[in-house]
Amino acid sequence: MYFESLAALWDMDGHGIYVWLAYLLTLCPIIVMVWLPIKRFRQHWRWIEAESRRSGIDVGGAAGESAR
Amino acid sequence: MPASESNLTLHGAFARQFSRHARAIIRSPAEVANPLLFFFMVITLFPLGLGPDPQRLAEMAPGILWVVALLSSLMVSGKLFASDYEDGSLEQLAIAPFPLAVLALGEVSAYWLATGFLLALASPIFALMLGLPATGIFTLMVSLLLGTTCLTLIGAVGSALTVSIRRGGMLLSLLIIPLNVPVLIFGTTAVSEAVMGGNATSWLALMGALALGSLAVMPVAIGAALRVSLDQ
Amino acid sequence: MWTIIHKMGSPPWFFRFSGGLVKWLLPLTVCLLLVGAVWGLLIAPPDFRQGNSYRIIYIHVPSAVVALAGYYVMAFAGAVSLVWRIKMADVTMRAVAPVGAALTAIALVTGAIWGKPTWGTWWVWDARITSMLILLFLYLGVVALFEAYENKSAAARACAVLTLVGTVNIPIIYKSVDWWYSLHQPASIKFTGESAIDPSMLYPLLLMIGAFYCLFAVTVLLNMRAELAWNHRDASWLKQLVQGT
Amino acid sequence: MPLLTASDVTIERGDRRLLADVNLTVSAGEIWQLVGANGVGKTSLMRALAGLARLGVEGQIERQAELLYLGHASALKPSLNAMENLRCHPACDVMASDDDIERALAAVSLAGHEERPVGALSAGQQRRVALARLLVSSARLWLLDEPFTALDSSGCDWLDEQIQQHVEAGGGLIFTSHQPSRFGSRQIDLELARFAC
Repeated sequence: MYFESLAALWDMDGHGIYVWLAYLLTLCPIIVMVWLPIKRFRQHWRWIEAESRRSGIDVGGAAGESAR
Repeated sequence: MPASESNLTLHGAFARQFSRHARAIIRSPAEVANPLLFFFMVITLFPLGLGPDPQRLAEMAPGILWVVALLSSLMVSGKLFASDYEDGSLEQLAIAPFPLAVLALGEVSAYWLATGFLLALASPIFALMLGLPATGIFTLMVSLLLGTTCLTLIGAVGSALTVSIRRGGMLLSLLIIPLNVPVLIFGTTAVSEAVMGGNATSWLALMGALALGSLAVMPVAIGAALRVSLDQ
Repeated sequence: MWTIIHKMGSPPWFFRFSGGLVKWLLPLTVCLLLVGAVWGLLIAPPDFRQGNSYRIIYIHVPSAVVALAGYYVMAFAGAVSLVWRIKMADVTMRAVAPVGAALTAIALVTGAIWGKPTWGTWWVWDARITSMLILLFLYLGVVALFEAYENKSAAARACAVLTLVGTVNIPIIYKSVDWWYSLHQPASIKFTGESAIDPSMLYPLLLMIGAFYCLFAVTVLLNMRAELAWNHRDASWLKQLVQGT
Repeated sequence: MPLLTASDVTIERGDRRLLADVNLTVSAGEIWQLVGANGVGKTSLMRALAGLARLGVEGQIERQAELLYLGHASALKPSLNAMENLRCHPACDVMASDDDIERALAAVSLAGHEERPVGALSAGQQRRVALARLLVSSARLWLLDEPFTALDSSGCDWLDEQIQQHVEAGGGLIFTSHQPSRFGSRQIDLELARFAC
């Protein structure tokens, strides 16, 4: 570990604010980039589940039109 | 009975498409005057904004002239295919027994003559307004001639992509401004090199290469983009 | 080879294949990012000239590299969609555009933050940063064009044309911005110079670049799966899959 | 020798399927009329047959002859006069001479209007200028979408006559119209081809 103590790690000889800010502003978009499609996928998955349970028999064509 | 066997060659179709649009543009002089007026008005804004000090204006003249040239080509290319799309002649263009790229190029070159070429001819007036030293004026005209070719072609690709979208104007500038950056850089550098007495020919050669490259590549993209817009 | 492309092109096969892939790729990406960040932040030595602010390189350079690679991935998908009319290529293109735009934005933000301690200003018109900014506009142009079309398959073809034209222009843009920068600025320290990086800094950087490539792949696959789930919501193969599990 | 062969053509609009498995072969001397209510997909099929629409269109469409397509829009530049519009019409595959064009305009009884800008003509007259193209082009396959709209009775008779002559001279034609079939044209009722949805 290059830094002696946690305080030194946080301060990084004065540059800490920039480094940690940069890493934070990278971490947040990455979390959103990964989490958003998973949420959308689950939404669609649950919608299909509800759709097939509700309709039971296979309703052809544009059943999903209303939900677009 | 059909008049006669098809006797139309490719360059005949190109010339026909060119003359069709040249006539349409001549018939509506506003189409020609607008970009020049726009250029004229925006050029007068800069001294108001930056102060009348001639020395400072002269130093920034190449950049100002080229940025305004880019903006005026942006304004014009929005209307390039719009009228053809509405009156249905774009459909006919796509069905014509000739490559769409060549016919579209005929149309775009008519537009270039009416906008880019005239801009290059009129540019000495605007250069003198900003106090651009005389050594740079000739280079400015040549760089504008080559540059507006690229700008019009890239603008045509943007126009072809957004012609079927209702309010495509704003989107058009977002699409093509990044693509126009190299032309702006080369043009401005060529003129400022000429003003400083350096050799501008290398930069003009680069612009010539860019212009020829665009002439070769862009019509194909325009043709593909027009087919996509017609496919709505 | 041809059967691979054919299989890749069929949504049911790709849906199952990407499901399995994401299961192990996502955890791998997370741990790669963690190891790379810890290595870059804690273990690697600071740069003797720039001090600790140099540690931002471990996120700035990878995001810039992958963002540019992402544009070429999008162009390739566009070409496949234009030439072979494979629907999966349209879905790929639509999935890559926002990810690429986000990575370019990350590269710009981290570059700006890095510029503050090094040059004292938040925004510096360095060649690399300016080219990144133009790449961001190219990405935003593709995303905006896609949203502007109602008919989504026509949108995909329009974006394919735009991306291919953009790909032809990117090298020219990068070169012209470099010349523009070197002309107006005496060659001060090159921002992310190709100067030989000391191995103790090079390995974490390479690891982070690998991590960002995995991140790119995972987010694109996730986007594609979400898109496929919606596009094929009425398809029987998907309903069986949903009822099956 | 067929002029146009379309085999199991399916047309989708958005994710709704408009038409399914349309089969059609137009050979020389045949007149086809597409019949169906509004919105059944007549224009979409015509555009697909003309090669304008490829998205959402499956199936094989081959055109073995030069094509003349007349859509709802008459493809005329309002600022140009009738002569110029016909001389440099984008899709016309023939470099027509001026007296060919004059004869064509006279045939559609627009004799005095050659020099006036097309924008100044009435909708019916503009439609006639567009139809005058039929006389100037050497295309053997005609695709006319609603050619009879905005035409008065004399215009319709003239168009019938042109269609007869074209077919006798070995041309082929598909057209859409709401008026009942005027001559022995074979009909495709698109209602049958509509996908039950």
